[in-house]
Amino acid sequence: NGGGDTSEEEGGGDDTATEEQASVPQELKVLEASEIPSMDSVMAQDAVSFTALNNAMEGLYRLDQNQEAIPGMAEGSAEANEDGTVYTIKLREAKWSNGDPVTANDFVYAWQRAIDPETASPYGPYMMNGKIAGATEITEAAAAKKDYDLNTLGVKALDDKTLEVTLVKPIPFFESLMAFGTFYPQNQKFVEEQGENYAATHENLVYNGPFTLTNWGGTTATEWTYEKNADYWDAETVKLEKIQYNVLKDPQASANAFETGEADITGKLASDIVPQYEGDPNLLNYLEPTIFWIKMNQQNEALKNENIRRALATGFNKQDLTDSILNNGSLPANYAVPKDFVSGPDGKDFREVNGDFLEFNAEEAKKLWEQGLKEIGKDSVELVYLGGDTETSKKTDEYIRSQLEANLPGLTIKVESVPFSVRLDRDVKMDYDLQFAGWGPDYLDAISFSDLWITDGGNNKMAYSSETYDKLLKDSQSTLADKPEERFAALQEAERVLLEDDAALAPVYQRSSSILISPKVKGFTYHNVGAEFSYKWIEITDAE
Amino acid sequence: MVKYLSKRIFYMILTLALIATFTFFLMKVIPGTPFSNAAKLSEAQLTIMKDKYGLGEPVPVQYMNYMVNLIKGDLGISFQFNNTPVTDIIADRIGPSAILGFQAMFFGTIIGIVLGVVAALRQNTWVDYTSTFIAVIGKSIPSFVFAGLLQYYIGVKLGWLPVAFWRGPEYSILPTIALAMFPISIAARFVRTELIEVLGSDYITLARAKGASSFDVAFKHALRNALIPVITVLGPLTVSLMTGSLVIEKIFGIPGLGEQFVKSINVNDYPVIMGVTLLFAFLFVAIVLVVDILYGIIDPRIRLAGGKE
Amino acid sequence: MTQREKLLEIKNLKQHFNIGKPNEVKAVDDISFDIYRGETLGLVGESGCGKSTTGRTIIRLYDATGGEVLFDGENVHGKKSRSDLKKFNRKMQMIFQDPYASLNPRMKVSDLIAEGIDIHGLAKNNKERMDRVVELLETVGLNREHANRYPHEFSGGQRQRIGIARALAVEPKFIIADEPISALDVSIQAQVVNLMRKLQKEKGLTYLFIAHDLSMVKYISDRIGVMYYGKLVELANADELYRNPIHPYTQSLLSAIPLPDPDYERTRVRKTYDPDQHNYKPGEEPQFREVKPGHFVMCSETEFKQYQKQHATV
Amino acid sequence: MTQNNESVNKDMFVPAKIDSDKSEEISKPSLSYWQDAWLRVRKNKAAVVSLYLLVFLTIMALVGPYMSGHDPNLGIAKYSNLPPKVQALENVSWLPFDGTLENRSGKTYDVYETKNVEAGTYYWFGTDYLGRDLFSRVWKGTQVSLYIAFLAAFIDMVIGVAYGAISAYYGGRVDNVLQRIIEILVGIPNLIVVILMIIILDPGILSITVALTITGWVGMARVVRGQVLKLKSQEFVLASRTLGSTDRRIMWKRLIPNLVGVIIINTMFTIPSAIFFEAFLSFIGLGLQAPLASLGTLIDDGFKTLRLYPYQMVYPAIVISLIMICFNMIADGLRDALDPKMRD
Amino acid sequence: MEKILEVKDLHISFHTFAGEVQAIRGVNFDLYKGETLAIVGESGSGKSVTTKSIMKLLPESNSEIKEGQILFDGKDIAKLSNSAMQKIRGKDISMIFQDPMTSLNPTMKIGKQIMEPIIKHQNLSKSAAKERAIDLLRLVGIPQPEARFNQYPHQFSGGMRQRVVIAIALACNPKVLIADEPTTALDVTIQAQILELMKDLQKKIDTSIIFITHDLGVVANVADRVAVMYGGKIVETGTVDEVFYNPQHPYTWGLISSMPSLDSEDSELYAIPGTPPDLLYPPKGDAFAPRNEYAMQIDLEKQPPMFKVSDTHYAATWLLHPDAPKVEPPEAVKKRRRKFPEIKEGK
Ligand SMILES: Nc1ncnc2c1ncn2[C@@H]1O[C@H](COP(=O)(O)OP(=O)(O)OP(=O)(O)O)[C@@H](O)[C@H]1O
Ligand SMILES: Nc1ncnc2c1ncn2[C@@H]1O[C@H](COP(=O)(O)OP(=O)(O)OP(=O)(O)O)[C@@H](O)[C@H]1O
Ligand SMILES: [Mg+2]
Ligand SMILES: [Mg+2]
Repeated sequence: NGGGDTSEEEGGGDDTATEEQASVPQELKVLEASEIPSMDSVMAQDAVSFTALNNAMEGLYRLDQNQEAIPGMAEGSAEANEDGTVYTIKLREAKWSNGDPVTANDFVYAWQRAIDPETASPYGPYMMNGKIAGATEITEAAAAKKDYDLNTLGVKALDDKTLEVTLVKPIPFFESLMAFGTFYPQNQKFVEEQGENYAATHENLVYNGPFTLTNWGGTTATEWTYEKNADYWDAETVKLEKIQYNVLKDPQASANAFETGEADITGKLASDIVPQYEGDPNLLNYLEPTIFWIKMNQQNEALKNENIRRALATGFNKQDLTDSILNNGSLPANYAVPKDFVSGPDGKDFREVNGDFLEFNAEEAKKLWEQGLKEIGKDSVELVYLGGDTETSKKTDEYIRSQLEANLPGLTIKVESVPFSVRLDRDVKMDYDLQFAGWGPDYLDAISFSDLWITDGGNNKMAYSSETYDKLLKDSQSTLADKPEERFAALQEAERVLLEDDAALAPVYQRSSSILISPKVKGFTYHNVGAEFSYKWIEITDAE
Repeated sequence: MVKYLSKRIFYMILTLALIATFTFFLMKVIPGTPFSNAAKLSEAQLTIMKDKYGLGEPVPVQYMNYMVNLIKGDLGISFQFNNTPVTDIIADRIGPSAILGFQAMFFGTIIGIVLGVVAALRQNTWVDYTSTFIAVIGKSIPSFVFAGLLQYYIGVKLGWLPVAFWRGPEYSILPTIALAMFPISIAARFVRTELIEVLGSDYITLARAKGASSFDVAFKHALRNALIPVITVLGPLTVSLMTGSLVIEKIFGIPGLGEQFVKSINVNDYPVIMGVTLLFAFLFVAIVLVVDILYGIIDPRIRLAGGKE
Repeated sequence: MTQREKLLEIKNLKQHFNIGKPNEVKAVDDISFDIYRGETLGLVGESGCGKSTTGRTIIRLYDATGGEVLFDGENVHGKKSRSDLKKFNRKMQMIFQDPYASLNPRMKVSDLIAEGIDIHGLAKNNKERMDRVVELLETVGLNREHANRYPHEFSGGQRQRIGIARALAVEPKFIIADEPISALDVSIQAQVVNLMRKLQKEKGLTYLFIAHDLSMVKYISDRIGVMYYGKLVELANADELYRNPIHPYTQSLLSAIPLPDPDYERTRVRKTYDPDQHNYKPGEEPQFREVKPGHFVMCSETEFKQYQKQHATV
Repeated sequence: MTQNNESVNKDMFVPAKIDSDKSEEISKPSLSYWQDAWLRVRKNKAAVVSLYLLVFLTIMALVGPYMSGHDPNLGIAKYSNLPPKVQALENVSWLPFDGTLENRSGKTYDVYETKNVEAGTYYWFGTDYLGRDLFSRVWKGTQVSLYIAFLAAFIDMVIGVAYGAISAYYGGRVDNVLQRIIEILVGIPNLIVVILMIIILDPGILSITVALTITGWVGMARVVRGQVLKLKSQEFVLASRTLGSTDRRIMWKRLIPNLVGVIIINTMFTIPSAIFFEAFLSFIGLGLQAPLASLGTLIDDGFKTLRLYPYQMVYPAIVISLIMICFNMIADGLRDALDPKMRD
Repeated sequence: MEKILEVKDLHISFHTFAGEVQAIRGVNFDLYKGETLAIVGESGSGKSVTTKSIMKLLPESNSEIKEGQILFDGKDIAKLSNSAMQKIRGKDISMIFQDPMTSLNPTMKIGKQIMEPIIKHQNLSKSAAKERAIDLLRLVGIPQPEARFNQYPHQFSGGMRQRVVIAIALACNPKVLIADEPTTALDVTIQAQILELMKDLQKKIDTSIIFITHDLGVVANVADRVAVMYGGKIVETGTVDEVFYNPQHPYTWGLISSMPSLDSEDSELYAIPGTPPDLLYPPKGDAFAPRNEYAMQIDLEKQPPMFKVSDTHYAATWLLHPDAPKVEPPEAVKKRRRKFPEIKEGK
């Protein structure tokens, strides 16, 4: 299709668009796997919402195609004080879609809203506590039913265009943290005007991002549209005129819809579907910084034993799992901090430096196992393996079970596949022996993984406790915060302690995601943290 | 009649209240929290969240609050879709489900009845066996398989009909077919059984003795009398189809209630689960009443107790 | 006749169904009569007039709405213990109308007949039980060979005889036969009637014989009661009733019976009955009165006088 | 009407001896209810074939998992997703048993070769994503499906029959209350109850069975209730009462035996529903726990890769359909055979 | 007299689970214009099967006319196609069934049920058909026919329903009316009304009636001629007087003497012993032989042919064979026979 009318599409652009390029309608059809649960940046808590927000709104910074933070509402880099706890950011001239300017106060307002216990934002406190000054205190005061003052939160508008952020401790990844949806600004006047209705539909929103929602019926809508935001400060870069979204939850159905041309981009494909498209030019495969591992609950007698843990962690063939069973580009994981996620000050990937731990070795594992059994004085062990109820999880669980049982004689594993919420519940109660779980980071720093395993950490929940590990983590967040090399080394050492010394965790694989994307779409961008995709740089070409 | 109806409605309300109570306490027993990222929340924050959604109070108080709100017609607010009232969610979603369910029911029943009638008229011939075969296949192959096959072959391979979404009548054809398999097989089986029985009765012989043709005998005389047990089964089935089939809705990307319901269960969105359950229960008891009234319409002998001519 | 001993006295018996509901039925409405030891009392009337209900209420299948039933002077409708009831169940038995529905299709004939024996523990061991079954089978003209068969293998007449054998198993004094022959073929009716008469003679049984085939009732009964809409309208000696029916309903009923006699049929005239023809004045309650010795009629005072006058001469 | 005067032997006109005992004789051989029903069922070809097929499937469910020599639960990951290959039949080109697949460009290739499968290894129904033998798994799954079906049907029969019988026999208020309870049970979506069951009990066969049982018996209870209502005023029940039978005796010894036909027929219909229900649970992820497989889970798994490896779904689907058809046909046959109206 | 229907050597079998039931084993009879032929006989003797075969209403799946013809209007009904038969049913031949409670469609208004054959066979308009239907209701003595027209069967009493069934049967002035035990389910008083009604209507439209019953009283009341059936055959046929006052077949004797008459005294009733034959295993000789106290050796060997008693009177019993010994019929029969000459005279 296409046709002749070329007049308006690229009007006012300084580009060198040829006749042909302009004749390709800059429209995109995208499949999403879920409705948008929230367009209120303060209330958002899931990838779909953050992705939607990322394309309609903008925070101080934005992640680019290389996962680097680049200025958004901020004008240039943030200025830190000498101990790295106070940042001053200059804002650029930018407008909300209703014409109001974006001011420093918009940030203060949004952040205060996010931390306000009245709002009960799920992500606000999570993202701010322990990072932004005053956040933890507010949450704790509220939980204890005490008074609190939102103005104690470490964010101030020095003037309309200058924002000051006070941190609890230095944060080396400050700019990329600011790209996260929870830290977006909100137009106070508009939000207050709308009250309860704020973000109820596309009409109850104002936008400062590359696109505006033009047809979104609310959280239950299964179709919505983005249109280019002419008021966006960087509108020049934005080529796409329109993005049409549809919700399709069944992965096979998404693939079918893609094949009939109902969509140019699908959501993430289920691993079952990926092999169908092996070698297909439409298939885009990229490694995510999400690792799946088996948590070993050390409250269990047997799992207290290091040899047993090590035997379990090395007793199954990860390569076969990713190659034959998942078969979707995922990588066997012999680590606890993902590949292609963060790199050190020298530009080398975390993985490249730290290498592999706990590699599969059936014979060694068997020896360790027998050794371990001797140590605990048993000749057989039965473990409850808590797994998810998704297809991939079930396959993996089943594979691991059969591998471990075959390689470690005397081991019986009882797999229990439960829905996610149940698994979380049992995780919190530590009601499991082994648990297949995964983790995706919320900000670009190794610590978003390392942090998980500190003693009594909110996500530890497997009774792992190591003084060395705790100290390394503490140092990296305080004394070493402004010493990138040493900090990096400390985090790597922490991983080594966790895996090599303590065999506390049995990593399984690092997930690769796949989507189907039409070759005519150029400039498609995916992200490792926060929002999944950016459409800002997309351009439709007529390459078929 | 009025007396009968008011009595029935009283029982309906009672049943609904009991179901509401029962489901409410069920929700309390189900493990897990409605906060989808509970793993990331600190104790302090969880406390705040629970307070905000009234989950911090003792269960009996929560129950009383819920029931009071229920009487006011307020079903609460969803957890997964923040700030969206459950009534809005249901109102948004019931439409496509109801349309699909109705179409599937309507066409499915008609086709099923025809199959059943034909089978009964040609009992124990190949016609009968074919009809039985279709009916049984319709019942034994899970609907997701049908849906998947239809989508792939008719939608993708042949390109005759859209593969998914909900944008117009033609989008409802494939899901309707997939969904109709069940009513087809149920109706066909029941009609066949009942019709065989009815065809053996005296008044059918008399109708034939009057010179009525086989068609008249089957459709004018017999069918109506065979319908009572059929509607007894199809009534409640209508409710479950119209309140949404999760499988079909998921595969065809239809913004319906069934899929929503299952998702709500998975994420412990109590208010939505309760709301949909009550809607289902309400429709169910209502349809039972409707079916009872239909009995009287189909068969004048069955008069509502206490009802006057 | 008067010195005959009363076995059963039915006093003001009432049986209403669905009391208080719009569809209330007064199936039996205040009837009183006696049954003498060793006699057969016939009960006739049109369908739905309450004959079966009367029988079933007497045997306590229904709890009476009102009135009492004295069996050997003892009220069987008072509250009673289980053992009393059991005793009563042995004295009074029932034969049912439908020989198909009254025998449990899943039971062997021997078990059917022995049901009463089992319940009341009348046989010490299996052999005694079987002997008794065979004896009963022979009493009703069947034989040992039939004991192991199932009801569906028998013809209607045979089944009805099995029903009789079942009733006889507990050696009752009184049997209520609710249309025992109306579902049977003409050629087989006689078998059953003859059997019943034979048993009555041999065992001194008393029958309440319910039917609507009037010629058969007349043949078997000593006295006959005529029911109409829950009420007993006439009661008299069988011959007397046929010769001198007094109540207009009885007259109508008798005139409607076709007889197997073409010649007679060509001349039979039918009388019709209209309940309004009595023209009862308000407050004029018809009552059951003895118009002639042993001949009772439901009538008002005026009618009573008139009937007495009419029939005194006969 | 011609006067027939053909000559007949005069000797024949002597009174015949008619044995009066014989006139009561029953010429038919004595058949119990079940013998009779069996005779009738046997006349119904579809039912008989179904019965044999079902017996065959049941036997296969028992011995099938051991026939191929591959463990149903142990897979070789490298051998995942192999297509079917059968000795001898592999050379018949039009049969799908030669171990080949078509790749995206439409070229057939021998998967066994590409995956370096040891020569002489045959997977009759192919393998699944874990490299497990589908033949063994299908029969193992049949085992589980049949087990679930029968167990569910059994409990359904026990509860449903008792519930329906009590409700109808005692009638009045008892009936009213019991019927209300049914209404409530049906009014709560199955899914909720099932999820709760599976959460409270350990997931697996038992909890599925219990979940099924919670509402599965409602249909049976309704049918039994209807029948008892009809039967309880039958004269044979009255006869039993006049003989002094207790209620309990009447209910269990007199009424229930008369319902056997209806109960069996209904059970035959319950069984496919149970199998289906389990498949449905598998689909929404509440079914059996690995490595147990039922036909439902196999179809579910196979369906996901239908386009790549159609055989993974086809075989279990064929078996489940066969089971369903068989039960339905048998139920039909039984209904015709046990229906009192069809008797002579 | 004009023959309207002729049944010749009819043999009908049913194929059942247990085997072949030879329900009709050679039935012959004629029906004349305007007469009433009563068929009596015991349950299972084949009365209904015979008449249903005339209507071609036997279940197609398991019944088979093995031999014989049913001639109506010169056509053999046994060979007619279904659609041809649909034109005859309800128009030329119509039928009334035993149970008025079940023979009307409970979900259809009375009026519609009567109009159906009228519209189908007489091509009347709806309103004309309605008028005719109301006339018919009036004809069969239903008060307020206009109001009743729109009611459902359950609002009618048994007697009234049977009147409606009669109205339906007579809607097209059929040449033959088959009444299969039309009064068995009714009370004597109502039975009497229905019988009177039928006789009345027969006079008006001059139809021939086949009247099935096993009540000899009813036969005596309605019949011109009588056919007695036993074991799938007609064993005796004659005018009503001949059969009632001069019966020849021992089965007829049994039937007649097992009825108590109102003036019969206390003696024991005559009872035919035994049970009817099982037509799955039809006997070789006379089907009645095993229950016949007059049975001769030949009865066990050979089926008796129809012996002529008079021009109108035939009976199938070897007792009528010239070689047969003379036997004494039961007392009740002898009593009747004594009346016979006098009745013949009176005629
Ligand atoms: N259990 C019951 N509940 C309600 N009404 C009943 C019940 N049993 C009988 N009746 C009604 O009581 C009346 C008398 O019935 P009953 O059976 O005693 O009549 P009947 O004289 O025996 O009639 P039939 O000759 O048809 O057997 C009828 O109107 C019947 O409908
Ligand atoms: N549809 C059928 N299938 C099998 N056998 C049948 C069928 N209809 C009738 N018969 C058999 O044919 C024989 C004659 O039956 P028919 O109904 O004519 O008897 P009938 O004389 O009308 O008896 P009744 O007085 O009981 O009505 C019986 O033995 C019966 O079992
Ligand atoms: Mg009665
Ligand atoms: Mg008949």
